[in-house]
Amino acid sequence: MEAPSLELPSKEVLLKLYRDLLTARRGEAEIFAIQSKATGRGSGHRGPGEEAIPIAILNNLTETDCFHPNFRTYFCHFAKPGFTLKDAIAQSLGRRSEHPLIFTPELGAMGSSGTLGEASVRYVGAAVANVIQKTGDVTVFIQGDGASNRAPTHEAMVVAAAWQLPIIFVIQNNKYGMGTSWRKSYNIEDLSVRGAGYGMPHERVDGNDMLAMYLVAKKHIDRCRAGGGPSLICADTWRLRAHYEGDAQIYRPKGEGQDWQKYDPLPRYEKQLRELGVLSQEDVGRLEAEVTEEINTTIKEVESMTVPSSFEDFTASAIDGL
Amino acid sequence: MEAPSLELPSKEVLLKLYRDLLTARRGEAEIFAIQSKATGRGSGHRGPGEEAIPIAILNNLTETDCFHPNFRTYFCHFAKPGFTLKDAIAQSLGRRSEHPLIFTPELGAMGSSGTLGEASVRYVGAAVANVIQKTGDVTVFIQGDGASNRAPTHEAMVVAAAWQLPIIFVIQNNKYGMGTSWRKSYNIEDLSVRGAGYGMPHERVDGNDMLAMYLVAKKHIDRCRAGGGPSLICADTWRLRAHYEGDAQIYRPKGEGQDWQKYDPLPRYEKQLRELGVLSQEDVGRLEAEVTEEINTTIKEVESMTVPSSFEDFTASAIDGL
Amino acid sequence: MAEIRYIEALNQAFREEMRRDEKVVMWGEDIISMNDVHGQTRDIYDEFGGDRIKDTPICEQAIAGMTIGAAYRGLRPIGIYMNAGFSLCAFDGLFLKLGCKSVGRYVPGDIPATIYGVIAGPIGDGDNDHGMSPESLYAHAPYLKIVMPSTPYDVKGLVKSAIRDDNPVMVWDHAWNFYQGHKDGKIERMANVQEVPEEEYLIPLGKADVKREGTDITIVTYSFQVHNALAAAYNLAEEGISAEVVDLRTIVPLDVDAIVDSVKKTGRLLIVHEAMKRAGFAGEILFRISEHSPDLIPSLKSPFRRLAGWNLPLVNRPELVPTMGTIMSTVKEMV
Amino acid sequence: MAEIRYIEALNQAFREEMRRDEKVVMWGEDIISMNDVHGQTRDIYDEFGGDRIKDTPICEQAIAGMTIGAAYRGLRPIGIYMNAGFSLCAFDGLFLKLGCKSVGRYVPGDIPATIYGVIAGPIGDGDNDHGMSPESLYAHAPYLKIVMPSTPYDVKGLVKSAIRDDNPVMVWDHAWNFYQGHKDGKIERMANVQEVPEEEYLIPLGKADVKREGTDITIVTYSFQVHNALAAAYNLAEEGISAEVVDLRTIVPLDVDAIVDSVKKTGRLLIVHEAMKRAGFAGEILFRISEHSPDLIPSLKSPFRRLAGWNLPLVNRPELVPTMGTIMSTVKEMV
Ligand SMILES: Cc1ncc(C[n+]2csc(CCOP(=O)(O)OP(=O)(O)O)c2C)c(N)n1
Ligand SMILES: Cc1ncc(C[n+]2csc(CCOP(=O)(O)OP(=O)(O)O)c2C)c(N)n1
Ligand SMILES: [Mg+2]
Ligand SMILES: [Mg+2]
Repeated sequence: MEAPSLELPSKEVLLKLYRDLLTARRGEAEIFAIQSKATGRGSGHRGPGEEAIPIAILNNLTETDCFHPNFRTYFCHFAKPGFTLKDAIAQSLGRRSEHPLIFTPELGAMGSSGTLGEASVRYVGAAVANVIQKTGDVTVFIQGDGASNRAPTHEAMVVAAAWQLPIIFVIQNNKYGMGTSWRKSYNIEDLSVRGAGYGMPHERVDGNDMLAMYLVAKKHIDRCRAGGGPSLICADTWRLRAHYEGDAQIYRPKGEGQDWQKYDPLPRYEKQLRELGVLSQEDVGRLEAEVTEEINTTIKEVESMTVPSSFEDFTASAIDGL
Repeated sequence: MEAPSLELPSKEVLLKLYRDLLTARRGEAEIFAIQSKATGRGSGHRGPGEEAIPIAILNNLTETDCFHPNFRTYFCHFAKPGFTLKDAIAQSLGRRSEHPLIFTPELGAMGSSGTLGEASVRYVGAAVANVIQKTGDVTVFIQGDGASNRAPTHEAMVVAAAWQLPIIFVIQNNKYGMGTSWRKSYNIEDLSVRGAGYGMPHERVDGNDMLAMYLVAKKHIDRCRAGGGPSLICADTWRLRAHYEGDAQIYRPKGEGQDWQKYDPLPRYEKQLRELGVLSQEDVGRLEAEVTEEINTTIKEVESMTVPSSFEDFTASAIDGL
Repeated sequence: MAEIRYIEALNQAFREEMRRDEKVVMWGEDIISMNDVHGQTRDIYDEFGGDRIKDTPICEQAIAGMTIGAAYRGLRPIGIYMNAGFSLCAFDGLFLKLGCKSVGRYVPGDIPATIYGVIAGPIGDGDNDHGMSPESLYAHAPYLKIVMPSTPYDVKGLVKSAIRDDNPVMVWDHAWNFYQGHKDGKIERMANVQEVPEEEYLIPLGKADVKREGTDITIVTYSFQVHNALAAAYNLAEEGISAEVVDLRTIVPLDVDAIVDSVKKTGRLLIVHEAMKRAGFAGEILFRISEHSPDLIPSLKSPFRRLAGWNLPLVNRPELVPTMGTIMSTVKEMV
Repeated sequence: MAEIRYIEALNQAFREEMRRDEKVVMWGEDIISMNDVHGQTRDIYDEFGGDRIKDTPICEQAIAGMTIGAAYRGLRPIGIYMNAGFSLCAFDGLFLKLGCKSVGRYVPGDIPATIYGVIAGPIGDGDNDHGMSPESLYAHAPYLKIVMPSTPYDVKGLVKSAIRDDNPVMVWDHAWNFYQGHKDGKIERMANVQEVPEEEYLIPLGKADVKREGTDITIVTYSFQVHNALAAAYNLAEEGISAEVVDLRTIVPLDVDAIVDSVKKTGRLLIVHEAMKRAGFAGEILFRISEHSPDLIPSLKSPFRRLAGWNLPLVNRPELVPTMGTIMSTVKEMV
């Protein structure tokens, strides 16, 4: 892995990254708790430990840039300029905010895909539209290591490279696709090398190192925005939890990856900031309190929104009747 | 491009390669002439100038190895051990020989695909079957540079690499996919680099240099047969003719690639062999005569075969009636 | 009014819409370099330049995805498939994403995307991938309007409407329309020419057109089979059988009213399509008639029938799809 | 005879065939590591080892292609899709290559390949890609036999026949069968259990099964909807309506004789399927009845009807597919 450039971001940015990371971690946990209570069982695909990747990227984007998160760290999408924590919580709790995370094209969110990988070619389409309409926006498309093996990813990169589109592909490499480990899926560790096959700049980065991730993201996004064309980043991380909550993880050797707790980006980044003298013990306490307060207030606000009964709109959308 | 190992093949092999190349060149031209006369128009996708790639590979394969040619140099398939010139001519003239080139699985021919690229995953399946059944056979899958951009190619390589299958992928890079040139399709010249992204050995070779092509093919096939897993070869060549005969080539800058005539593998290899002292002027004349004679005799033989009216078999194959 | 060929009318439709709205763009394989093989996209690059028309690498899935994504981001793109069958390489994108529009759990807003592709039919060097008619597959998706024209006038008016539609529309165009058509009881080369108004016109999606009136039997069909049906009807008339030919023009939405009106008049129904018979679109037409007018089917003078592509891959044998001859003989069995 | 659950019967089918013939192999995503999510492939790795069962990377197109290619090269492979809808990512391979078997211009010999996948239905976190029923699409291909079981006894006998078949067979299995079934007029959790013979048995592909006899109306259905139909029939009986439930079990080949026999007896026909209505398989059933017995449809006591998934993406709303309730109310309108 190439060492990232050492130009440190401003203190303001450093703290914003920390606050976003904290919000993502606490917010997602809170939402999960609410959902489990509601359904009587924990479910869902959780991504604690992987949030630094989207958070670092999102802090380099503008309101009109396009962005696709990996489904596992979907909640982090709140950090996209233009979106708010309320949007993320509303999405999670089945309410409809002004800007649904899942689909607000003017803020660069054009949906995901139930079939992994397919969205890649759609975001390439967004990048083409951005070029033709000279919006100056860049697109960042994140997906998992597993999804990156799917066919559409290839065509997405072929076209992006051939047309030198302003799009950055990111592989959030947590080493697992459901129960299938990287050992069964690749004969290579650094998936970013795939970029070379398209003539794209490519880079591997420790996705659990917030600062490194931020600097690498910034470098690629700046380059892309300046007209430098597409690139591929492989951000290494680790799936701390099961594929979905409740999955017994029979496929994981006992104790595998226990030590990854120590690479958890939250305490790690906190330590880094304290060493840099940017964050004090008091700041940490204050920010915890602030973030918790914001999450709780927002959840209350969202819970008071009515559950949209858009089923009528939905059925009305049929062509030629139901 | 890496210089191929300098270990020369035996004189016998050198001459066999020459004879096959000559047979491919003359045979395909003869078939084309017959077809044009029959239909009143020249048509078909012709591949003179690209034959060294399949010929070099086929001379490294056994009867039971699996092989998929690029459609453009389909005729060269006669050089696969187990198949004969008669099979290739019968296939071209709509007769059915004992071993149809297009589909004789026991000789490793499992069809092509009207949709480019799809066959790649099928030949991976053949490679899996060869492993499970411990046949020891290798599989060589050739397709064009254009087809290599199609989605299935990616999944084929992902699985081949993950499972370390005995399969070699070859890109017959003639720089064009129909009317679309490499300038519009890639941001890279050496397509073999794509292999690196799967952790596969990969190599670029001058596909119009018969000797180099043979040595590179041999190296990879030997390696693969010895259990070394998959690899990717990009063999550079040039489409001397139009995409299909009759296509006006409005997409090609006038005079583009005229100089490629001088890389034509046939005269080039001939010269090489003469310099090596393996082939004399008289040999050339004799071989021309022999090959022409063989082609003409075989054509006559094939033309006397009845055109199969397998339409009844075909309609009988429907499930639940027509 | 000038008499023009089908391919010319289609080319005019593309160009007029691109002039009218700079958001209209198109991409596909060899649509610049080889004018999309048949000449559909001739001169578009020269007039509009490389921002508006693009040759893609051989990437059918990217063509689908880009068309959807660019539509979301404000363009009005046309994704072009050299052959309709190749679109099956992008079936996930086209059927599940464009056709079902379920982005997560929400139904998004409009998608002004057009998908265009050519059905080659059982041609010389055809095989199923190149030749097949895919409409019965796509009609199964909730949100895909499907246009299948037969004449120069229709293709121009329909394609313009397709491009302007704010929802996904597929145009599956039969290559045989480009080169031949019905004339005086025969299918003749270069016969599919027509006078087409110089002033702009649109044909609404979902309106069938009675291409020939008759009283004894209704032949419901679309795409190139309209020509076979017209040729059959022409010759049947000489034998005293009066066949009405209803050209659906779009199969989704389906103009059930027009079909029912015709069948009520003639009392007999034959549905003809080139797509393979099993699970083909004929079944949908029949159910829709019955759901519209439950008493009509039991009252028919003879049982309804369908004539469709055989349940076989489309190799190079013209008898695999309906012809003037098989339409005629089927009608004679029914009347 | 032991009473076993559906998933157990399915697992037995796989294991018995793998024991019987060492050429039987299977691959799919997480079929070892997660027992194919529902437990279908439990213990297979332990018994047969890594040559006979393989976890693939997330490569749906490779699953299709490998299944075809390995079948050509002498194995009898089963390609497994975690969700039936994911198979649409490999539609070119499955529909055009496996389903049309046109390799160049020749029709090759037999392909002993089985494709298996799970329909999730309109479940909790379902969306169309996971939930959809794909059979109406694949039925349009010439060479795909399609199996859609409903009970433990059937799934075991049918899957064993599918694996032994020398031609391609698709098994689209409904996940709801794994967890619930009809019992005494209700759909109950864990009710889809049955006594299954210990000795080997096969169920031929193409034979329907009358799951309940009746005299007033024939409900033709398959897959999980059989349970809804049985529950409806049970309750209708209490209201004096006698409904016959014909479980097709395979839709290709279609047992037209069985359908016609039943409809002749009852004089009424309702076709029920979960797949979306437009261009859904019901149309094919209707045409096949008519082609078999042209006089039957006009003689029905009330017009034939269909009840199918709405023409909408399958979001998390159970009313999007037929239920016991909608079957009952439709029958009551018809009788
Ligand atoms: C085409 C397709 N195949 C399979 C699945 C089922 N599936 C959902 S998530 C998942 C694993 C994805 O792994 P990865 O992309 O690495 O993301 P991660 O879960 O590790 O964040 C799979 C196989 C799917 N949704 N779509
Ligand atoms: C999926 C698909 N897309 C497009 C085509 C049409 N087509 C046939 S040959 C060809 C060009 C192939 O180029 P390449 O693979 O480089 O082979 P070459 O012709 O150069 O030998 C194209 C686009 C096709 N057959 N299948
Ligand atoms: Mg992963
Ligand atoms: Mg080429």
